[in-house]
Amino acid sequence: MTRELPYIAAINEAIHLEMARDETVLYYGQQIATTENDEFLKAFGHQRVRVTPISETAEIGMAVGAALAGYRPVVELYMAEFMLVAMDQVVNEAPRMRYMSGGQVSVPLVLKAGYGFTAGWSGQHTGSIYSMFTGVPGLKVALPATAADAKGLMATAIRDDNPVCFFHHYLLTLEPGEVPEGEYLVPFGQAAIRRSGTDVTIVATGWMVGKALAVAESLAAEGIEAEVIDPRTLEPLDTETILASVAKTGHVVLVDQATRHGSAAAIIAAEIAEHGFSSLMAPVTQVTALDATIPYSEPMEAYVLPDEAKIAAAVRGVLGMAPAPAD
Amino acid sequence: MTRELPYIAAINEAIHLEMARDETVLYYGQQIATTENDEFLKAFGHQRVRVTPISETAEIGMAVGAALAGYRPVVELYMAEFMLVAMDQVVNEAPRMRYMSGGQVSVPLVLKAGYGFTAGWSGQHTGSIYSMFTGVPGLKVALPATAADAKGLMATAIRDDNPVCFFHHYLLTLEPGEVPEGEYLVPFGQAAIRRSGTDVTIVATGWMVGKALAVAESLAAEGIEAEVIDPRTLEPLDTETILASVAKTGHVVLVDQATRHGSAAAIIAAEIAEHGFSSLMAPVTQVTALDATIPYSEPMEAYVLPDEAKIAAAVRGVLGMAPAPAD
Amino acid sequence: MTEPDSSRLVWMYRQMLRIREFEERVKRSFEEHPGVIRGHTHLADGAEASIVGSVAAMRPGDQLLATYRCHGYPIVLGTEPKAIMAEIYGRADGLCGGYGGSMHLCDPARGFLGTSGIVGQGIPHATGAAYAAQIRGQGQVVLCFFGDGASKQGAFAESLNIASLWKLPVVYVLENNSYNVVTRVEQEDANAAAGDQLSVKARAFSMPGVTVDGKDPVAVHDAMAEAAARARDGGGPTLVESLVYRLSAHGNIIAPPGVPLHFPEHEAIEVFGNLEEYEAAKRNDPVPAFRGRLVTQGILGPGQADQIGAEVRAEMQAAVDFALASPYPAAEAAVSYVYA
Amino acid sequence: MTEPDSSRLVWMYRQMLRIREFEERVKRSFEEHPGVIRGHTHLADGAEASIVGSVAAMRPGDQLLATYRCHGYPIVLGTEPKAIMAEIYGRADGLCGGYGGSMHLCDPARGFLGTSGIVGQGIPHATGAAYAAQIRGQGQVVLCFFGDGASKQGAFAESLNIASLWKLPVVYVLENNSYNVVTRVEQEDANAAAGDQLSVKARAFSMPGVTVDGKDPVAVHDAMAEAAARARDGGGPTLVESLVYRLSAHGNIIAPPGVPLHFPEHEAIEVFGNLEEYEAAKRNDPVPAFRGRLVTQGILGPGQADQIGAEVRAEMQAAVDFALASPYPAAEAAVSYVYA
Ligand SMILES: Cc1ncc(C[n+]2csc(CCOP(=O)(O)OP(=O)(O)O)c2C)c(N)n1
Ligand SMILES: Cc1ncc(C[n+]2csc(CCOP(=O)(O)OP(=O)(O)O)c2C)c(N)n1
Ligand SMILES: [Mg+2]
Ligand SMILES: [Mg+2]
Repeated sequence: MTRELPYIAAINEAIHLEMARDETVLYYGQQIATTENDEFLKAFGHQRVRVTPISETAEIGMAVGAALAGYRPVVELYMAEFMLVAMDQVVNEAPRMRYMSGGQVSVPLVLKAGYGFTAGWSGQHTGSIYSMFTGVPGLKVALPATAADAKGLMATAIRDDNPVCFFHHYLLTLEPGEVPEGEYLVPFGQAAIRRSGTDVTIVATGWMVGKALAVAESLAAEGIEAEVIDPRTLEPLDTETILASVAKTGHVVLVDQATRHGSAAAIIAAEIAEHGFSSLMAPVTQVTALDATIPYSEPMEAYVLPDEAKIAAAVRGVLGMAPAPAD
Repeated sequence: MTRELPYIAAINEAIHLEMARDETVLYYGQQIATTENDEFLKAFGHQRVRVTPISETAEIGMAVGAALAGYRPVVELYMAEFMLVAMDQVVNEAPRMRYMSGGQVSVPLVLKAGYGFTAGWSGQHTGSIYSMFTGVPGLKVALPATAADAKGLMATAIRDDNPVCFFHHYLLTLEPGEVPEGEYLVPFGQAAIRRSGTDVTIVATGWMVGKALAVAESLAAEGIEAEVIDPRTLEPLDTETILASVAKTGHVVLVDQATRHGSAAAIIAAEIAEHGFSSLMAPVTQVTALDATIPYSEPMEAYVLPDEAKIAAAVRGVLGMAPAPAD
Repeated sequence: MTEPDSSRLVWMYRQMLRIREFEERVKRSFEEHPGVIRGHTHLADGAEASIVGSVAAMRPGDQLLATYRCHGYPIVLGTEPKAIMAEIYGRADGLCGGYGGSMHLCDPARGFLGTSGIVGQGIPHATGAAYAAQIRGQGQVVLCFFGDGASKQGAFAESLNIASLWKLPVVYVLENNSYNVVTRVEQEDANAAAGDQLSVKARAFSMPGVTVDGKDPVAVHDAMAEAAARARDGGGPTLVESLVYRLSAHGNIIAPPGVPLHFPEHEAIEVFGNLEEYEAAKRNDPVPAFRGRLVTQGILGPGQADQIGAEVRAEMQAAVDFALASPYPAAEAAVSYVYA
Repeated sequence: MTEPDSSRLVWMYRQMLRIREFEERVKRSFEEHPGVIRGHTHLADGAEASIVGSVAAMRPGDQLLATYRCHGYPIVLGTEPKAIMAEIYGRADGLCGGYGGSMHLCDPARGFLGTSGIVGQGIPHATGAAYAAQIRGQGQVVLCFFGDGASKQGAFAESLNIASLWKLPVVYVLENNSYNVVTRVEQEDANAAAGDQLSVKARAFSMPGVTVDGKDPVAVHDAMAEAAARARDGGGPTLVESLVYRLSAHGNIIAPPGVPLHFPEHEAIEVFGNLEEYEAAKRNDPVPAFRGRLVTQGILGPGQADQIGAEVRAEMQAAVDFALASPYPAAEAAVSYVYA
C-alpha cells in the first residue's frame, strides 16, 4: 500500500519508524523538540530526542561517541554547509574509527542535511557539496530524488552499521510522491532507471532528476529515447547500471547541480571513460553549475544553474543533432 | 643562477622573500617562532610572525579578516587534515567574501599545509584530500612536486589576490632540487611537461610525479615514449596542455595518491572524456589509492598506494601490451 | 569617554528610528511586493538601541563585522538605505550588486567589512581584522557582533582566547535576544540554564565581561565606549553581553520557490505560546521608550520627534521606491567577481 | 568515595611502573630495533601518576577516550602490553591488527573506546559516550583525556557546554604538561598568560573546575573519584586540570622514510635551552617519588619494590620479544574493515 506524501514527510516517517523499531536509534540536533508538542518527543521521550546548541563539531562528534557506545544517532543538521565547521568529524573521525581499531568498533550514524537551496539563499547556504564526501573510505553518501527514496534510503541509512551522509534536496522538500506504508528499505548502491531509452543515457541526481526527465519527454516528441538514471547513492556508486546503459546507448550526458570540478558528474564520467570506453560513441558530456558562488539575485542565480535548455542542448550535442530551434 | 635546495627550504625561501618585499605579508600558525632564534621572527618581528594556539578555525578565520583589512596572511597549518576542523572558513568563507560583496573586497591569503604523509602516520594524518578544495569558485589550489615549483608557486600564491591552498607533499620535504635564486614566480594554471613523449600521456601530481617519471624511463628501454605532465595547480587547471598531449599520444594514464572518488584524477579524466574524446584510442585509466583509510603497518600501507608497478601495468594496459614479465 | 550630548542623543534616536522604519519596510515588502525578497531575511527590530549605542561608540577608522542579521549597522554607519533595500530586492543598484542579498551586506568604505551567514564564523574574521588593526597601529578598534546562540560555536572560544592572549583591539558584542531560531537560550546554553549571565564566558579567557541593558542606547554606548577605549589603549578585548529582544520572528518562513514567503509570529507566540513574554517586550520597545525619555528630559520636543518620524518614513519610502525601480543585474554578471 | 588501601596503593605503584617501563621500551626501540616503529609516537612518561590515579577512580562499566598519547591508559585497564607493543610495531598480533598503530589504540572490551589523533576531536566523542551512558542509565561514567593545547580547540568548548547543560556523566581530564609540541602554554593560552589556572575555563560552562597535582596519584585519584561520584549521581561533568610534566620530547622526530627516527631532547632543553626546568622535573619524577613515599610509610617494602621492578621489567621485555616475533599483517588485509 502506498499513498502520497511530501518528500520531507517521507524522511520523517522513516526516522519515526526506525526509532519505534530500534530503541538505540537517537534523533537530535538544532531546532528540534523545543516544546512538548514535538511528535518525536511525544513518541520517544527526552533522552532519545534532544535539541542541541549550535555546535556541529560536538553534535557530530557526540554521534561518533554514542555510536562507539552502542547507539545509532541521527543528527539533524539542516544544511549541508553546516557540516563544514565539523568536517573533520565527518570525514576524518567517523569513517576512520572502525578501520583504525582493526574492526573492533563500528560507527553507525546518520548525518541528515539538506543541500542545493538555490532559491535566493545566496552564497553560503546553497551549495551542492556532496562530492566532498565521496572517496572517503568508510563513509556512505545517499542523495534521494523522490519521496519514496527519501523514506527508503533513510531507513537503510539508519540500519547501516557505517556513518552515512543523507543529503536531501531543499527544493524537493514539499515535492509529493507515492510512498509505501510501513517498513520500506531502498538498498544502497542500486541506481534507479527513472526512464528507459535506447539513444542516450542521462545520469542525474536530486533536483536534476526531474529536469532530466522533462528533457527526455520533450525529446521523445522528436523520436529520441533517453534513458534517465538516478544513482541514488554516490557511495556506494552503482557503476554497473550506468555502464550497462551506456553500453546500450553509446551516448551519455551527466547532469549535476554542483560545479564541474566539485561534482559527482566528474567521478561518474571518469568511471565511464575507463570502464565504458569501448561503448562510447560521443564525448562524455557534463552539464554542471557554472564556476561561481551562487548569487542572490534571481537572474544571476538561474544563469549559473543547469536547466532543461542546457541539458537538452547537451543531449543534442552528443547525438550530433542541430540545436533546438530558438522560439 | 640556481643552486640545490631541499623542497621545504625552497618554500621557506619564497615566504621569506615575499615578506621582505611586501610588509603586508604575515606568517603565523602553530609551532613557529616560539623563541627569538626563529629566522622569520628575527627578520620580520613579533607582529608579522606569530605562534598561535591549536585553533585552526580562528587561525584561518583571522586570515580572512586580516585579508579583508588589507594584509596578506600566510597560515602555517602543517597538515592538510588540520584544515578539516576549519573547513567552512576554507571553502565557504574565504572564497565567497569577494563575490558576495559584489567585488568590493578581496581575500588574499595562503593556507600552507602538507599532505600525503604515508610513512606510518596511519589513518588521520596521511590523506591526499586536495580534491575537497577543487570546484570551489574563488579558491585556488597549488600542488608543487619539485623544489623549484615549491618556491615559485608559493611566491605566486602570496601575490595572488585570492585565497590559495598551498599543499606541499610531506614525502618530498627533504627532496633536493635546483632552485633559482632571488625572485622566482611559477604562474598558476600552467602544467609542466616533465618528460615529453609520443606514445602515452601520464598525468601525475606531487609525490606521484617521480614515480611516473621512473616508469617512463623504464618503458623507454622497451621503446615506449611516455609524456609525463604535472598540472602543478588544480585550480586553475591547465586542461589545454593535458588535451594537447592526449591529442598527440591518444593514450592516457592518470596517477593520483588519493582514492578514486576523491581524486584529481577523476576531474582530469572527466575533462579528457569530454574535450579530448576524439583523440582517445584507449580507456582513460586511473591509478589511484585503493578504497581504504591509510593503515599503519608498512605492508598494508604499501598495498593501498599507487606504485611504479601499478603505473607501469596501467600504461601497458592502455597500450595493449602484454603485462611485464614477473621477475 | 565622553557622554553623548543632546544633539548626539537626538541623532541616536533618529538612527534607532531609521533602523526600525527600514526593517518595517523590509517586512512589509513581503506583503506589498510579494516575490521581490527571496531566500532568508533577518530583521533587527528590537535591537536598535544596542546597535546604535554600539556604533555610536565607534571612531573614524574603526571597523565592524556582523552576521546575516545585518541591516541595522550600515544604516547607522551612513550607508544609503536605498542601496541596502536594492540589495535586499536583488537589484543591480544594490550595495553588493545583487550578489549577496540581505544576509551579506558589506560596505568596506564605511568600515563594515562584511558578514558570515554561518553561525560564529564571523567572529574570527573580526578578530583577524583586529590583528590587522594592531599591526597597523593607528588606534583602530573592531566591533564584532553576533548572537547568543553563536557563543556555542567553537569559533567563539578559539577567537576570544587569541584576542585576549594577543590583547587585540576588538570588542565582542553578544546580542542576547534569548533565542536561536526556535530554541530558547536556557535550552542550549549552560550558563543560562544555571541562571548565570552569558558574559561569564569571558572568564574562560581571562577577559573582562559585562552585561548591559540593550534596550538603553546610552547604557550600551557607555559600556561600548569603555571597552573600545581599553582596546584602543592596548588593554585588549572585552565581551559585552547586550540584552535585547527580537520583535519579529527569527526570519521569514523557509520554503521552496512557489510558496509565498512571509514573517510568522515571534517564536514566543508561535512556538511557545507565551504571549505575555512577547507583549512585555512590546511594552518595553526601546524605540518609543527612548523617544519618551528624550521628550521627558526636554532634549527632544514632541514636534521635533514627529518631524524626525516623518523624515525617516519619507527616507525609507524613497528607499523602497528606488529599489523597486532599480533593474535586475544582467544574468551574465553572475560569472564576474569570482576571482580578484 | 573510598580512600585507596595499602594493597591498592601498591597496585597503583605497580601500574605507574608498568607505564614507565613500557614507554622506556618504546623509546629504546628506536635505537635497539631501528625501523620497527614508524610514523609518530608519543609517550606518557611523566604522566603516570595522573593516568593511574584517574583510571583507579573508574568502576567496572566505566569508559575512557584519549588522544594519540595513549599507551598508558590501556596498560592500567588490563590490556596486554604484548598486544600494545605489537600494535606499535605494526604487527598482525597488535591490539588493532596493525591498522591503527601507536596513536590509535583501542580496547572496547575493557572500556577504552579509542582515540583521535586530531587535537580536541576526541572530546566530543567522550561526551557522546557519556550521553549514551546517561541514556543507558546504569551509572556508567566516561573519562575524557586531552592536553592543555587541546583546550583551545573549539570542540572543547562546544562539548563542555553540552555536557554541563545535559548533566552528562563525564569527567574531563586536562593533562597540563605546559607544552603543545614546541609551544609553551603561556604562549598560546590566555589563562596561563594571565597567571590563571586552566581550570578556570570551567566557569564558562557553569561547571566545577579543579586543578590537581598530577604527580600525586592519590591526589589525582581523590579528585577524580569525587568528580566521578558527582557524575554518577547525576550532578554532571567536572573539568579536572592535572598538572604533569612530560619527561620525553613531544614525540619522535618527524621525517620522511629513509631518515632514521629517534626521540630528541625535551623541548625545554632542545628549543628553550631551559635545562633547569627539565632537571627540576626529573628531580620530581612521580614514579620514584611515589615509591619513596610508600616505602617511607611502610606500605611497600624495599625488597617488594625491587621485586615489582623486576617483574615489570620482565613483563615489558616479554612484550618487546612478542612484538618482534609477531608477523606483519598480510598486505591484502588492508582492504578489510573499511566498512562494517
Ligand atoms: C554553523 C551553523 N549552524 C546552523 C546555522 C543555522 N542558523 C542560522 S541563524 C541561527 C540562529 C543563531 O542564533 P543567534 O546566534 O542567537 O543569533 P540571532 O539569530 O538570535 O540573532 C542558526 C542556528 C548556521 N547558519 N550556521
Ligand atoms: C587540529 C589539529 N591541529 C594540530 C595538530 C598537530 N598536533 C598534534 S599533537 C599537538 C599538540 C597537542 O598539545 P596538547 O593538547 O597539550 O597535548 P600533549 O601533546 O601535550 O599531550 C599538535 C599541535 C593536530 N593533531 N590536530
Ligand atoms: Mg539570539
Ligand atoms: Mg600539552
